[in-house]
Amino acid sequence: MSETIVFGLCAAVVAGLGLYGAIVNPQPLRKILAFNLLGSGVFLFFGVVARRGAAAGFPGDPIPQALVITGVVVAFSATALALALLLRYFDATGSASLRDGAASNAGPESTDA
Amino acid sequence: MTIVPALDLFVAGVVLIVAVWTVVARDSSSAVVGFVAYGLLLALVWVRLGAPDVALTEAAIGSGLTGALLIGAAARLRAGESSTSAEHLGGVGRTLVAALATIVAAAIAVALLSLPDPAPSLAPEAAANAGATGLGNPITNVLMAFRAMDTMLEKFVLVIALVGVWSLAPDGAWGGRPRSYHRADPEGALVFLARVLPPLGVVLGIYVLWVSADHPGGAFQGATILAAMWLVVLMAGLGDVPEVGRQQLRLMLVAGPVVFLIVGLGGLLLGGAFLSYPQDWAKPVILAIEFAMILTVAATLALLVAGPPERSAEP
Amino acid sequence: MSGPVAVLESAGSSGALLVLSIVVPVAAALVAFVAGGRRTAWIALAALPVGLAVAVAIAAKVPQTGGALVYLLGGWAPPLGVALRADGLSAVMLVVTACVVAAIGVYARADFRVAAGAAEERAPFTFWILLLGVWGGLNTVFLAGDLFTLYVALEILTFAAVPLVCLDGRAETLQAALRYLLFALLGSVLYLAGTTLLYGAYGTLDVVLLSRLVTAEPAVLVAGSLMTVGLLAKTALVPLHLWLPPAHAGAPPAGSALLSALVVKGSFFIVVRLWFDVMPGLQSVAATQMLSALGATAILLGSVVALRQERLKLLIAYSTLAQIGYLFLMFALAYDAGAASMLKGDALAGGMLQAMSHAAAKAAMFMAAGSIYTALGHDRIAALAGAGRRVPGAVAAFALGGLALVGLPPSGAYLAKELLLRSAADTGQWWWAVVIQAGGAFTCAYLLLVLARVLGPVNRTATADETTDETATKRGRVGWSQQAAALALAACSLALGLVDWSAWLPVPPGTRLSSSLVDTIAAAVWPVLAGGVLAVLLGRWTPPPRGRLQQAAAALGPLRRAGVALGAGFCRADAFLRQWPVAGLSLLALAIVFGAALSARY
Amino acid sequence: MSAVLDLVTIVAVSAGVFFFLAGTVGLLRFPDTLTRLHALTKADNLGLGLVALGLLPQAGSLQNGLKLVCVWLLVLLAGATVSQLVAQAARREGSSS
Repeated sequence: MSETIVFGLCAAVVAGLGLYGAIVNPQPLRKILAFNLLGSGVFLFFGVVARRGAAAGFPGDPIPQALVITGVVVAFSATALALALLLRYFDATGSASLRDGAASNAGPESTDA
Repeated sequence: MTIVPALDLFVAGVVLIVAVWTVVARDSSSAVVGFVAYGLLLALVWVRLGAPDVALTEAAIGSGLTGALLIGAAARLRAGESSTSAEHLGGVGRTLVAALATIVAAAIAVALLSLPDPAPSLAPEAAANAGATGLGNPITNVLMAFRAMDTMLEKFVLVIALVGVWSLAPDGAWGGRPRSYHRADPEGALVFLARVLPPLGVVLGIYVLWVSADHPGGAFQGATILAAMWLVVLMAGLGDVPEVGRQQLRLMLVAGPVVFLIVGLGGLLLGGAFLSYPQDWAKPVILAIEFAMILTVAATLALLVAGPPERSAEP
Repeated sequence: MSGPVAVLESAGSSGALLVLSIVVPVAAALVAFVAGGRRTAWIALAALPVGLAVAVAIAAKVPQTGGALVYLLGGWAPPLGVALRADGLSAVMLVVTACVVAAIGVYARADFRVAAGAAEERAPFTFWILLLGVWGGLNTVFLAGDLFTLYVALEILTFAAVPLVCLDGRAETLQAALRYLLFALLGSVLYLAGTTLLYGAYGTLDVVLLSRLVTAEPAVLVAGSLMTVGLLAKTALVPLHLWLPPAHAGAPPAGSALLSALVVKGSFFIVVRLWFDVMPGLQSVAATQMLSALGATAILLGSVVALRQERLKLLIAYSTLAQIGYLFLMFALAYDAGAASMLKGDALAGGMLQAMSHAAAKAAMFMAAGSIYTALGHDRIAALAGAGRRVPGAVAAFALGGLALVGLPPSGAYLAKELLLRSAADTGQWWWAVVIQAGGAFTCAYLLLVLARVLGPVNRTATADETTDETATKRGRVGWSQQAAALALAACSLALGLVDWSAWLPVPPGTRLSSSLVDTIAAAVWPVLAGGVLAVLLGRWTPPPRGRLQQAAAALGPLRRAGVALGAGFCRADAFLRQWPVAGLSLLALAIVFGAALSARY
Repeated sequence: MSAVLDLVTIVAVSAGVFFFLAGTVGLLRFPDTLTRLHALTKADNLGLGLVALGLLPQAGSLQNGLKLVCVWLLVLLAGATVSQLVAQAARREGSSS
């Protein structure tokens, strides 16, 4: 069962890296990449949990393994939607910056006394 | 036996190095290439974790199709990358994020290591009920029987995501085709590949579906191969992406979930439960659903990669 | 919903209603997708009454079961299979959702109609399918008894909600949608990480089975904090709200109504499931007080920033921020320190009632704001005068929805406030009573600020501005059906307090408007007065040019300046918190602090 | 007999790994795209071929052996095509700048 410890730790580090990248990287593309990294780390948790539950002649518990397959497809849909949004935004503005454009919310208080 | 943990450690180490690279690499294209490599290495990890079905999925979707999407996006965004200067975080901020992310990762690691031993598992129950479907692959059993609802809803997720992607089209292009790939050199290597590979790929994709009854494989993995074949043909300029307004295309895109729903409601009407299968017909019914699903999933995945319609329907 | 029988057996044929409630919107979306053209809208509109009928039927059945309606999908019992369950909370949320979706459908018919000659248009086609998608996702959230099915439902909800933000394709809405999607994805991955740990610890993801198994182990504490924080990010509780104001304000009116009224309730509902059903005995004083403190912060920040907005839609979006905070006050009140457990009682009932009345009222207000925008060609609050004459129905809907939100009798929010106050008194937590009352006053403040403009005299200078304003060029006509839809929802929200909820919510029978006439009048008057003071001190308004009021304004000078400075400070704080890295840091920090608070129970 | 087959496997796979290593070193160390491709093809064609050859005796059945050969052939096809495309892209980029 040593592989569950090795890959469990590996998965935790990958998830941490994904979190770091998603927060720190300024480009949206890199955030999407980091989200995929984070997601794959979480899927590995499922893999580790499944492996620990190996029984009845199966190399792993099939329930979490099936959940991962569903999860991978959902994560792919998320990536596709996010990239389509990003590309459309880039085409519209020529910039891929996510800085909040609605700065006027906190703008000058000109109408006040 | 000591060689096996050493191998695990080596694989884990390489996975981590490539993962770090995808986060810290200076330019996005390198990071994306790193991510594709990472996905392939991850497939190895999945094999080591006794999950060949997931390994196939990870390699095909997590690395292959996601990689294709990301590479395409990185290439189109390259022009704007240098001008991106938004929401940068200073050194102190980075250190703080790193510290907090480390704490979260450490907490998760502790939680994973503290899980009970022997681990709770549904494997015995899954094995005991495998006879109900007549399928030998436990994962196909979970996806198509025990947790069929999740699988059906996931098809719906794909449709909704595709509608979302299409919603980003310019108004004038509605009903038209997604971005056309420029015509490749007809004598070129890509066109050659696009002529040779798809027949093989289609056979392989259906094979992967067919064996999934008893062996690793499945509708998703097979569908991904089919989608990839279609994308190769499209990229070589040998075919055109269909117009999103086409009724046949739309039928294909919902065939999977619709057949799933019909079978599910049929189960309900025949006195069983929603998404239950008739006792003796379980295997053929499940294979029928999977066949509808492979078409739907393949078309949806390929169109998700192709993006929103950008040209109007008229040539 | 306890007892093995309720978990393992389907409740006969009526359980199939639960399946229908998910299948109707999903199937309608698929059929509408294939049909295309003008048929898309018709199929969606035809599905609305069917879904509403199913929801009502479920709500009628649930009290007879004595617990929950249960349906085992495919005949497979948990833990191997997945069960659908409808308890009282699910039932009321199903009905409210169906009502709001139906009203939004009626309202959107005019905005998302395919032009006579055209075959199919982008915005109508996608809107109707996404509307059904949101609905299907929400129904699954309310019914699924399995944490992973809930994850898939959450993702359906997110993927259907995000494109609604940028249906018009403007650059700023695209940006808002992208920020929304990316942050929501972070939230769902954290939620998923928690489900893994729970499965690893107990070998099941079924809500009821888990509730019998969970004990305070490291894996469960980590799972609990990750899942909670992930869901909070999707609910946009301050300080995780970076995506909400631009997304909710930028969407088309029908989309805003859907997002603000319903979509955020999906993840909120899962938080409730998690804290009250999955791990009620695992919470601590520290964790519940912290969650409610975040809610209080949200009320304060959202309300003050709402008072500073120039545009109506942004004001309503910030009001949503404040109202989301209100929903989280119940957690501290529902925690019984003696039993060391979350109790399903007055506080939970109050919180859910608040969620329901906010859903109806907020949808009405966004729809009304959309009509006002169409009628005037803009939504600048300073130049809203005259809207009352052009779209009286919409203005009435806005006012009634606002009054319902404030919690004037007999609105649902009033009853909710009573229940929350009662539970604050019972548990001796007077500070939450203060927050609850202040929340009502703040709501009243921004309502008064808007109504004063709408009903006030037409400001000549503002009108002159308006003609030069490019946005004002496109004035449109608003049909009566749009105003009627908004008005009907607002009226529903106002009438929610008249219902005896004891069949569905954990309150003693006969709980409805209980107070005497004097109390009722007092309850109506004082938030209005306090709100007026707050509006004068903190609001964005120009002193009247002449007359006696000017002297009053001058006398208020120093106080007013302090209020303006305070408001500006809050706006800066809000802008700071809404930066991506800051929100990300908050996310991580909250996860850690929640973990610590959950484990610091002994 | 099996000892001989195992020896064949060990020798062929080791040789394959050597070519992979050499190809990877070249990929990392060579100065430009074309020379890197040059290095990579060694790994793809020869390295993988040797690994597949080495694994053939271990395949157990004719079917599995055929699958191994198919894998090798498909990688050859894909590798050759992609190398072509990368080289074309490199040439286009080189001439444009």
